[in-house]
Amino acid sequence: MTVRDALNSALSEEMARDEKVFIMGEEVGDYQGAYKITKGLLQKFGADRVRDTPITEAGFTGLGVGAAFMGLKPIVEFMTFNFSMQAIDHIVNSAAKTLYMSAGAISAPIVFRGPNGAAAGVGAQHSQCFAAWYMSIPGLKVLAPYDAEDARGLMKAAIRDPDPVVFLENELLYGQEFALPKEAMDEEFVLPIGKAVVMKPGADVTLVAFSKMVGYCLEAAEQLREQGIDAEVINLRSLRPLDRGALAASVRKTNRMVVVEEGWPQCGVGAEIATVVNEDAFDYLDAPVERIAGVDIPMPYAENLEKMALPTVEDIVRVATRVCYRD
Amino acid sequence: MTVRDALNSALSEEMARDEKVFIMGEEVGDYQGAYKITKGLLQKFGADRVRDTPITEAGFTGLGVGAAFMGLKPIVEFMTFNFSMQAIDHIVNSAAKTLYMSAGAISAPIVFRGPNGAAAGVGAQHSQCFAAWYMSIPGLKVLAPYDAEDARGLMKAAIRDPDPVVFLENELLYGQEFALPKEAMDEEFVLPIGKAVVMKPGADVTLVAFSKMVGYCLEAAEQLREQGIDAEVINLRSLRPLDRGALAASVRKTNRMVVVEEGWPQCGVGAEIATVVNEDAFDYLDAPVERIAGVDIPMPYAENLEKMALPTVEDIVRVATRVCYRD
Amino acid sequence: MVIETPVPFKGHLIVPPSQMVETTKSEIIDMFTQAYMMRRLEIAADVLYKGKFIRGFCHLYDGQEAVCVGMEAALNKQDAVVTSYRDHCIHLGRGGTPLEVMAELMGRVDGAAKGIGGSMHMYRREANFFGGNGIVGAQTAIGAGLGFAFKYNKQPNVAVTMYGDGAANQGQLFEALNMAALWDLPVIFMCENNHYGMGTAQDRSAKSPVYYKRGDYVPGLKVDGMDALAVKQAMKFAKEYCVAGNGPIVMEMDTYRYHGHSMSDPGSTYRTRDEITGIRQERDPVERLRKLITEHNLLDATQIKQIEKEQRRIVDEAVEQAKASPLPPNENLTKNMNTNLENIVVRGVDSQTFHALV
Amino acid sequence: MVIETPVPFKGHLIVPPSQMVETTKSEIIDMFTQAYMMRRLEIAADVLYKGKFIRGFCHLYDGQEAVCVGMEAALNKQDAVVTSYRDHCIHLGRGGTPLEVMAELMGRVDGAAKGIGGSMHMYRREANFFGGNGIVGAQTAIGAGLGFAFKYNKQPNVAVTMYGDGAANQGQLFEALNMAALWDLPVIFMCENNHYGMGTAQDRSAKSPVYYKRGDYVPGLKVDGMDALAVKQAMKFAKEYCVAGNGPIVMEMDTYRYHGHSMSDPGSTYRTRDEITGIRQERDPVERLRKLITEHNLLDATQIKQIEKEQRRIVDEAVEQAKASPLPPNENLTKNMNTNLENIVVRGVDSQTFHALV
Ligand SMILES: Cc1ncc(C[n+]2csc(CCOP(=O)(O)OP(=O)(O)O)c2C)c(N)n1
Ligand SMILES: Cc1ncc(C[n+]2csc(CCOP(=O)(O)OP(=O)(O)O)c2C)c(N)n1
Ligand SMILES: [Mg+2]
Ligand SMILES: [Mg+2]
Repeated sequence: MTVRDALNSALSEEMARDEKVFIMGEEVGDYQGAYKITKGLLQKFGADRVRDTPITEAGFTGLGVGAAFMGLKPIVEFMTFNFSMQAIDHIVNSAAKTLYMSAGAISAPIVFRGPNGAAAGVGAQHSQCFAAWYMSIPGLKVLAPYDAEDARGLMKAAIRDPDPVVFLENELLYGQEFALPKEAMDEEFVLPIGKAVVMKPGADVTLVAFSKMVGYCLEAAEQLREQGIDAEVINLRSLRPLDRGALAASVRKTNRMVVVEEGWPQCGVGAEIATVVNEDAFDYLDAPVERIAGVDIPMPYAENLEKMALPTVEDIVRVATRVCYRD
Repeated sequence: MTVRDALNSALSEEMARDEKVFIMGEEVGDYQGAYKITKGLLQKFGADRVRDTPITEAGFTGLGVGAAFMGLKPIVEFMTFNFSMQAIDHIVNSAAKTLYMSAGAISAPIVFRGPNGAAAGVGAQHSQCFAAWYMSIPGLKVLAPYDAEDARGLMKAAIRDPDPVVFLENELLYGQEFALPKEAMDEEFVLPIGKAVVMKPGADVTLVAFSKMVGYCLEAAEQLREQGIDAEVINLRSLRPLDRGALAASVRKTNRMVVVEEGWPQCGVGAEIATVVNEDAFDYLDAPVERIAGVDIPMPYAENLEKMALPTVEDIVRVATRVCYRD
Repeated sequence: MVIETPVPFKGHLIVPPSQMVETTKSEIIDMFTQAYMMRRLEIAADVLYKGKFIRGFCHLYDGQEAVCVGMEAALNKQDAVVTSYRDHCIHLGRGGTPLEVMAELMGRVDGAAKGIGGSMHMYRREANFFGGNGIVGAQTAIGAGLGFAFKYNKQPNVAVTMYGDGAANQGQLFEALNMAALWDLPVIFMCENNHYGMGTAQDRSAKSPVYYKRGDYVPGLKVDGMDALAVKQAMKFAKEYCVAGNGPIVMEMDTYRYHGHSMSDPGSTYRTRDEITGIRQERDPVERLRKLITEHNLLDATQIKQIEKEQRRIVDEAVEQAKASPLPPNENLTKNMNTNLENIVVRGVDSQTFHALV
Repeated sequence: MVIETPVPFKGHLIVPPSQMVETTKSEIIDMFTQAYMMRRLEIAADVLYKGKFIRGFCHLYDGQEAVCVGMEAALNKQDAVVTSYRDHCIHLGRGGTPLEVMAELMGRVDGAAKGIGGSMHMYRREANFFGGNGIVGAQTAIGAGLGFAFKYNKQPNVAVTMYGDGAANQGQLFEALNMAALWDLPVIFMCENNHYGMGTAQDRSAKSPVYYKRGDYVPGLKVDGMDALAVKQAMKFAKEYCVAGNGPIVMEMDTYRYHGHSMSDPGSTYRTRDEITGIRQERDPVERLRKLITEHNLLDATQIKQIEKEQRRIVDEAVEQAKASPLPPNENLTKNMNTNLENIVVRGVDSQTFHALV
């Protein structure tokens, strides 16, 4: 099943399950979604529950939060998360903080979703990763699926969760096929929020990633195996809450860690993970936690530079080899 | 001299020096600034150069960037940086990225300034620290003054710099008096962007901070001295570019570091600094870099809880003692 | 009884309601009682602030009471309201108590938000009051969402989003208006025009400070916001209009704030004392209601005094109770971080401090 | 010579200019030549995209050429222009070359932004062209700033900010309009109404798709955006209006895009083929100019063919040159990070990789 179909089926099942769930955003209805994630939903659930919006992110995000305050369960699609910057005040100040500020009186069960991070050939304004920004905000939950199983299980978790959830997809994964375990097809298949998953156990070094970079880490692990390095691969799935336990447990075993993300390095996801692992398992570290990140520049358009600007499988292999002192 | 007067005099001198410099924002003119940072400027420079704006942050920030593209040197005041979220797309996508995207053709010499972070008794929506978010953005420069010397020297640097600068002030420091070295009174007194300063040398542990927390670190260093711990205090001044050299040099000497900020921990300034120090000087670390940060919650209003939500001098002393294995 | 409101309504793309307002003796007395109490409450807040019992921001509503009182006379508590940081009296209007307001201002556990929210963040979920919002303009989009939910749930109610003249320039208002109009949402966009946004007079922040027309293609109504009966009449009209499925409406309430913007603003540098005094003398909303009572012989002087005394007592008592109310317990620091606390751990200030969740 | 534009202008709070447009033979021929070239360029881009020479987004302008050509006939290169991602032809209009456009589309070093910007980000600083902007609506506030600078510098020029019908609902447009109007900034807010924002027809995204009136209190003009002469007349009028210190003006250009929104959109699911064909047949801006030439006997058929051939040759040559243009050198990865590079170091993908700055 593709990630696209996994997301689409999860949306469809959850809308069928709960009448309070509706989806809104630019082109989600008639056009079937700019990336076709909402394909067929308008036909199934009608225009009241699949709402095409004007191009007014601040407005429709605030509107979604207001609807959530009233007990509806909106799913707000950002055509890409780059445009969530228009609306970020509502995500942070209206959605994330209100439960706390109101001493528990007003909750905002809302999902903000859409493709996040680098795509291909879309230039500097359309390639930003917002994982670190959102995971810094208390009150939010932040999820980032990698494969079809994640996509289904986390999307269902996000929709059912009573708190505001930022759900970071990846455009380049939408069309990717993944084998789906049978239980993941179940309508009640829900993954836990706040739990990472070990995609491949290993003994020598831990590779940590979320979203598309999980796939790169798995490929890198393959190549490392050929060099006699047994890498463990952790798929974070949830960036907030962060599964510190899983990270510390792994590093206690492997004593080495490489974190990979496509976003910018400064104050990135990698910085946080390197820091929590230092906090939780410093004495087990045989080498500094290495972070691999997008080069610290706006995204260039030219194909050669764009490729250079992002981590590659080779980068992961190279750095992992280095932290294992095999280089 | 107070930080307020330091900022005010720097603004005034730079406006006198360069006719292209103008300031805009809510209440900066007639009202003399919500926090009186722009006091007297309207009278000195007139309404064309001291521009009261409507409450439309996205609009006036975009307008400022457009004016900067044309070669003017706007200073955009956010009444507080909390409201910069309304305009953050222009700061990131219009100001920070355009020089790069345009292959150097279009530059944006603009300063975004205002009080950042926690104030006192203003609740969850008015207490957010944006240091980590902005320092993650390539293309920006991010400065955070602590004392009056910083305020003058960094503000002048920011205005004269040809790049977009985010200038993070602190409301609670505005009224604070600092002795000002004589050279800092000079109209040509400009501090370098990208350089930290050692406020107090020490041998046992490095305390790193920016803005108000520098003062806390200095106080903590006093108290630590009484316990026989000789702390070095680093005032970052510049969050982007970050003075990695100064951090690594200090930790090579002290072998221990505590980073302090009032913002949230996840993907915060502390996470970045802990990570770069691990990257640059892992072998010199005798203990994990400790970060002290605001508690990971929206800011509560009640005085007792607000106090608990933020780092104290005692926290710094306690943690520094711990990393020195003296607890 | 029927009373004629002195100032005619002005309509934009809509025929305004009649100036003849149906009311009752008890409604007028209630309105006076509430408005008087609001006035006393804000004056008490002023005193407490100066006495350092209240910290941070504190935005008082005195001068604008008729808007709240008139609005509530036309709404029920299934209707939804969201407003700005100037929310103390709105909380009362929605059925909150003076103690809730006072204790919140002092950051005490008996406050509307248990001391966590503060002056700008009072809520009353059971009366569909969604706050108190500190971000100028944010409540306009949120308010559209409240109305969206009514429509979605096919509930015959209206959402009111209250914003200032300063807020009326924020872009998201125009975004919200467009969606509300496109989708026929039952939303009243209510501009409380007190003529200043902080120190900025309306015509220095708006090219067109004609707020009831600023919805452009959305009908609008201008109302004397110092006249509670006029506000009631207009709001009744507006609610009927919205609930009938006609979409949103913009209301401009012509009103005034006596105090400065917040406690740090003396409120006298950008306007003349004469201006303030003039309005106090000629348009004060509390006095206006008092005059209605005397003119129509609804109560005699002693009875009015009695009401005033009682309301002062209520406020004074609330102040004392609030002062006696404890600070929130320390463990509330991390309370209500999330609704679903599975796997949630709250980091304290350092790596060894984690807070238990309650 | 004087030519009457067939469609009358519509004014909002302003008396529109005359339909009698002063022009010259050579102006019309130039307009045709440019519009024809733009058309060929976009068709070439379509082919290159399908041939995988261009990647990512690519938003074509064919159908809308008269807007650009007419606008440029009324402006000079001291005037400033900012537009959306649909910027290829605007770059040409500002004096850029077909090679610059083609090479940018292919991410090559001879591109308008040396291959760094891409399809949506072309710039021509020397002609005050500030891009190409990928964020819907952002250019409206930026455009107000360009006008602000003219006023600040007391320069007799105008800034034009071009945005779509979809963008016309973004809140920051209303914020920018208000400031421009308050401060009398010389800004033309030009809505290129091609009737769709991606797959959304104008009346599904706007309650009031009457874009020339959407400035509310700002004067507006509706123009046949398929008629280059009408556009020129209106822009001349608008520039004079703005430069005279009257503040901003809103222009709605009634136009059409033939292609889908971008290359991934077939452009046929939300509108009928008949609609597209009808407009091609009756309102095509290039054909319109050609007809003017023949009707007024400005050139004979061979001469027209000659122009077309020459323009095709220019475009074909640009395509070939662009294909031959190298990718940007690798060291450009970190070029232009900042203007002042003091203390700037660019981190590569890992802790040991730092890039030299150029
Ligand atoms: C987005 C945002 N910008 C700025 C502020 C600071 N601020 C708070 S209230 C205010 C004035 C608002 O005036 P108005 O809307 O007229 O409401 P009033 O205070 O008169 O009730 C300003 C500028 C804010 N809270 N939020
Ligand atoms: C803020 C923002 N939201 C959404 C998008 C995605 N997007 C790009 S173009 C577009 C449609 C714009 O339509 P319109 O303004 O009519 O311009 P046109 O494409 O017709 O020229 C959308 C939704 C974006 N780039 N920026
Ligand atoms: Mg006001
Ligand atoms: Mg369009």
